[in-house]
Amino acid sequence: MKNRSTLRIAEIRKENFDINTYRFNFDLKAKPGQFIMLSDLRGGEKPFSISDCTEDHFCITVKRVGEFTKRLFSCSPGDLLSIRGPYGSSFFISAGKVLLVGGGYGTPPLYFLAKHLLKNGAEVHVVNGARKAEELVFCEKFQKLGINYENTSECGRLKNSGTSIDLVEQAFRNNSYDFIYAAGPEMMMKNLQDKLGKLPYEFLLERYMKCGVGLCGNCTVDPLGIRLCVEGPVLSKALVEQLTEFGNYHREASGKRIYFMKTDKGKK
Amino acid sequence: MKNRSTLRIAEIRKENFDINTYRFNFDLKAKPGQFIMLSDLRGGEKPFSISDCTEDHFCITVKRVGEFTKRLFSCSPGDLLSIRGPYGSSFFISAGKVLLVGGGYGTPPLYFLAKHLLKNGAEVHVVNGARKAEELVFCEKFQKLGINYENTSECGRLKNSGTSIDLVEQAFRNNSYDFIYAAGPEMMMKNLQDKLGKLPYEFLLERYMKCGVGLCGNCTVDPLGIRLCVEGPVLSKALVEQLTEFGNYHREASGKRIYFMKTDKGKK
Amino acid sequence: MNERLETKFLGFKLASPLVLPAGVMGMSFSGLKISADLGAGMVTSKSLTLQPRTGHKGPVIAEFEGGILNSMGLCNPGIKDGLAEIDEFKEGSDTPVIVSVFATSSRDFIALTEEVNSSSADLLELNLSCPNVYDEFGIPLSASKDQVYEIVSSVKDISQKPVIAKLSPNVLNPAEIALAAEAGGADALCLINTVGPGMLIDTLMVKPILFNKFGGLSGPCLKPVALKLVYQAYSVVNIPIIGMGGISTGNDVVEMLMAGADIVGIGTAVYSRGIEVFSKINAELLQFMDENGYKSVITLPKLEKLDV
Amino acid sequence: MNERLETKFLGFKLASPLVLPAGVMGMSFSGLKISADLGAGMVTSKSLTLQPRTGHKGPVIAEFEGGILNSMGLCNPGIKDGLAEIDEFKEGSDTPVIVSVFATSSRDFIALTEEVNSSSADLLELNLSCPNVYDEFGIPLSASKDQVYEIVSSVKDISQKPVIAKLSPNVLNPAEIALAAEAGGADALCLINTVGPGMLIDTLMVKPILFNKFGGLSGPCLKPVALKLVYQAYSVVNIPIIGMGGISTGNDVVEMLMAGADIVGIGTAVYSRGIEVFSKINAELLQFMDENGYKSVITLPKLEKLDV
Ligand SMILES: Cc1cc2nc3c(=O)[nH]c(=O)nc-3n(C[C@H](O)[C@H](O)[C@H](O)COP(=O)(O)OP(=O)(O)OC[C@H]3O[C@@H](n4cnc5c(N)ncnc54)[C@H](O)[C@@H]3O)c2cc1C
Ligand SMILES: Cc1cc2nc3c(=O)[nH]c(=O)nc-3n(C[C@H](O)[C@H](O)[C@H](O)COP(=O)(O)OP(=O)(O)OC[C@H]3O[C@@H](n4cnc5c(N)ncnc54)[C@H](O)[C@@H]3O)c2cc1C
Ligand SMILES: Cc1cc2nc3c(=O)[nH]c(=O)nc-3n(C[C@H](O)[C@H](O)[C@H](O)COP(=O)(O)O)c2cc1C
Ligand SMILES: Cc1cc2nc3c(=O)[nH]c(=O)nc-3n(C[C@H](O)[C@H](O)[C@H](O)COP(=O)(O)O)c2cc1C
Ligand code: FES
Ligand code: FES
Repeated sequence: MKNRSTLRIAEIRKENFDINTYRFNFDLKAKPGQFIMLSDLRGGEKPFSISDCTEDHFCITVKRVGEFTKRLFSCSPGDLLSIRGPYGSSFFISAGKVLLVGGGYGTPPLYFLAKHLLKNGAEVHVVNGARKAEELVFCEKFQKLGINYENTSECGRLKNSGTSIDLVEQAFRNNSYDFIYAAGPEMMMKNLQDKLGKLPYEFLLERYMKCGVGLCGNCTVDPLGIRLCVEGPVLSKALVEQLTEFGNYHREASGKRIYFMKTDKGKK
Repeated sequence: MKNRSTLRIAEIRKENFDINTYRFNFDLKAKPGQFIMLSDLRGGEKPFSISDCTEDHFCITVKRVGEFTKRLFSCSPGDLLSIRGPYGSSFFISAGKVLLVGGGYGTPPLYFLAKHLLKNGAEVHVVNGARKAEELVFCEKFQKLGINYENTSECGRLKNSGTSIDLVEQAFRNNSYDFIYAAGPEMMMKNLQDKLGKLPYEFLLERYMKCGVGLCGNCTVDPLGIRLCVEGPVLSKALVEQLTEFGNYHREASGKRIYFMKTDKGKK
Repeated sequence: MNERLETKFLGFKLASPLVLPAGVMGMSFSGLKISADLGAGMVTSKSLTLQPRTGHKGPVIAEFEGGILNSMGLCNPGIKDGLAEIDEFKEGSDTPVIVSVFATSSRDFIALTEEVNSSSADLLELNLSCPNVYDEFGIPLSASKDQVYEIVSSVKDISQKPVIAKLSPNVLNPAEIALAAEAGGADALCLINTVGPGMLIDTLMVKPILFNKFGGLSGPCLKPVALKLVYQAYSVVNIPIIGMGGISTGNDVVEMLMAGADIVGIGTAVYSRGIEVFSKINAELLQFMDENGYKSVITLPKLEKLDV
Repeated sequence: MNERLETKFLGFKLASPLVLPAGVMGMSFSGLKISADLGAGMVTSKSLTLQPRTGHKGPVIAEFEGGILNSMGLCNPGIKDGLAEIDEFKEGSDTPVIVSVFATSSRDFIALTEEVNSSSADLLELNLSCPNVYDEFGIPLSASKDQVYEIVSSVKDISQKPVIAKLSPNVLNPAEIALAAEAGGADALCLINTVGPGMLIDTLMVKPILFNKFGGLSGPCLKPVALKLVYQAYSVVNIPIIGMGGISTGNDVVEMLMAGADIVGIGTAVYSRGIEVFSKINAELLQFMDENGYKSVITLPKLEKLDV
């Protein structure tokens, strides 16, 4: 929080009709999986995962869902935003053969991860899911990384196939992976978990965040009581497996529990 | 002030009937000329010059003059005292031929200085003054340093001679010095100043100190407005020469000016 | 835990004098549990209100030298869901738990007390000091000794749990307020709540950083104010005190105990030193006792009381 | 100095918006002079009383995370000698100087005002907020809007200098007090004085560190409280404000100006950043203006006023 900065938006890139990427020219020193708390100081400060970060700049990729993100969509380059972070835990950087499973706005932080994995010599396969093909983001960016084209090109095939879980099953038939990473709707990760058997994995989870620094307790997950803003948002298999609330419920701004609908595979 | 510590007195050494040296086993990291603010938290916090300091311990040498110092004289080894510092400026460490002129409890900090000068290759002569021979302190300690015996032995001769200024004049007749250092009663230094001509020098001055950290302004000297607790207590010739209040007046606890009596050569 | 850290508070045996205070990590049973598991001797729920509250819009927190400002706005799931979390906590733990409740009238405080009576909570804390209920000229509820007396005594009439009054530092007559709470029948005092409130400004956007503009101060900057108010209360009342405000180290805890607190809350330090702060401070307390020849926390001396 | 830093305050032209506040470096003409020479646009004397005061016994100062406590106890050479220092200062400087005075009754404030009238002081500041005159239940003089009104208006009746009322942060109704000072005729407000008071304890000696036990807080920990109170006062009064409390950097000064202050006091930062703090902050202000396209300090924007 010492690191609150007021930064100008350097660039806004439209990823699809309701997802934008915002670039800031600032050395955030973030690691893949970490997030920032972002505010325009007009009501609302919200967590967003870092979708890219170098010494010159970092990016976040935002889906327009409600009041705050709507206002973000009316911002222009040059506008000022308040940023604190980077916060939270980051992904383990493996060197083996790995599969990245992203859904919706969960995919962009995996792009930042993929770059670090590649630098570390990992063989990176990616499955990128969305409800509709036109909602898919970061396809070209992944392809440009020169990683397993077969897999990233699955993007296109989604129109035909059912869910990203189908793509994962297909990938498993053709490959044996050392490590699985996933980010996206919680029910997608819940379904994925069932397919992973003994494979080590890390998931990027989301809970309602207010302070972002481990004080308010809004983002703790049951029954461990660990805070997703400090000990998360990236949790390893060992922790995820202990979470009775995973895929079951989360807490809204008041702390009230909200149960996931069992049929709701798209929303967390 | 970040450095306030509560320390046990490791040893109390009687220097004469109203001067004691207190040793603390603590790495104060002080430089010659610097002082500490000392308190027993029973009313009073007072500045004392550091009379010795190594990595293991440091010492202060205290003259019993009033309420606070009287209480110090009833302390025993093992008693706790509050110490903050080291504060203030320190002596320039010369490498040439130097003369140290000390009076009363002003002499002990010059011992700490002498050790550093010797380490730096300086040739150190010392004149140590007091009203009566039995009031002289640190004679043996200076002699043990193996420095110009002639001069430190002047201690003994004081019984016969008049003031330390006489000894200084004698030293000047036999030597030519590169640098002069003095600490002791202000009128002694005032008189000394008149003898120094173009010789570079540094004096350790005293003013009433309350905060010790440059806030209250009680220890500022006219007309420069520099604070003896921060920019002093060691001042160089260039600064001392500009001080209209030097040898003229000082300020008591209320800030009221107190004029030195022109005949008062022993008290500041 | 080490038995040299054990202490008693209103008849409850605590494994450590450290308490998780209201509003920190207290939204869920698991947040309370991890705090107890990591070394808190007692834990406190978020302040619960009759209805759920989502709190203020963000930013709700801002840092400055010496601490943080918060304007959470008393977000909580409401007394019913909040007590369900307490019950779930008590199923898996025997660490004593305080339920903090907040209201703006005796009537609502009584309604909340009735709910707490039928829960597994061990103690009831009345938050009389939230800086978010100031009227337009800034008078907090607990600034009036008459109101404090009235609320505490009407709650005491029906409460089946010991009652703790949590007081504000932002009053003119803290000693009188402490006496009023005691006279009203409070079994213990808890002080202090956040100081101020204060404000911080983003100079590039020319806007207050907190969306609510103002927020209460907590963290190290509070410690001297907290020590003074606890010491002053300790000097005038005869009931035990939970002392808090800026306490982050073992030495801070010792200061707070010497100032007159019986047990000590650790809030903002959960951020600055991590949730392991409880075990860290417990270790520091043991070290302090070793170095200074104290057998146990209950034998640590207190300052002489103020002459009043 | 740079003309982009110039500002006006009650008709006086200041070379910088930075002010040396009462009690810091203000015991002697030379302490005022070095502050002005190093970049303060206006300087304030130590609070003067009718009789000299040696102040409290030491320790009178203690540091903690985020600031210091002081219990100087209003040591000063008395109004006569104090004004002699002011006259000596004015002989060698045309920097405007405020004389701060302290008393506990209108009568004594009037006597002090008469002395100041016949001195070379430019402005008169009434210290209504020293934390050392709390009664046994801790009520500061400036906590009563009636007293503030009475003292300010009786001083205004006879003062030949513009009158500044220095207010306390430790009151319940700061906006009302600010309005009372304005209604009494104050030409400007100065806020805030130290917060608390607070206490720190030496855990080895089991004693308060300050001999006076309690001392007022100053330094960075105050900034949010100071900004809030200045902003609140700015929103209700129509007279200029000297804002202070924990201001240590150029960005802090900008925050204070945006909160509604016309000029800004730098006290404790004289310790933390050295007496050169004035020139350092002046440089930081210029840099801020360069980076953000402001021509001069007087063109810096203010927050929208609070709705009251
Ligand atoms: C660790 C983490 C990383 C995230 N990364 C991204 C990202 O990279 N891109 C992206 O578009 N979104 C991300 N989100 C979600 C994003 O924070 C919400 O979409 C955003 O807060 C919605 O705000 P709103 O006012 O537009 O919508 P609202 O109408 O307020 O809420 C819509 C939904 O967003 C979620 N939400 C709202 N506020 C919060 C909050 N304070 N904390 C968590 N969730 C909230 C809730 O599920 C809510 O139902 C992330 C969330 C978390 C916890
Ligand atoms: C930089 C500096 C270094 C000093 N070094 C030594 C030293 O090494 N050994 C030593 O014995 N003394 C030293 N002194 C003087 C010492 O601080 C006083 O002797 C001591 O404070 C007397 O306190 P008291 O209560 O015993 O006497 P009091 O009766 O209070 O005062 C006796 C005299 O001591 C001086 N004095 C008292 N309080 C202070 C104060 N807060 N600051 C400065 N002077 C004060 C005044 O001249 C006073 O007239 C030093 C003073 C300064 C400023
Ligand atoms: C984020 C946050 C939320 C808080 N919420 C509450 C609350 O709901 N009820 C309450 O009585 N105190 C609340 N407090 C105040 C704390 O319980 C405590 O009194 C205060 O923070 C001082 O302690 P600290 O400096 O250790 O944090 C809250 C404090 C913080 C920082
Ligand atoms: C050592 C010290 C002495 C002070 N003496 C006075 C005083 O005599 N009169 C007064 O009105 N304020 C006095 N103050 C308060 C300051 O003028 C100022 O209001 C306060 O310290 C807040 O500003 P800061 O945080 O920049 O120090 C004093 C402050 C300090 C630190
Ligand atoms: S968001 Fe507050 S604890 Fe995680
Ligand atoms: S003793 Fe306070 S300024 Fe030097």
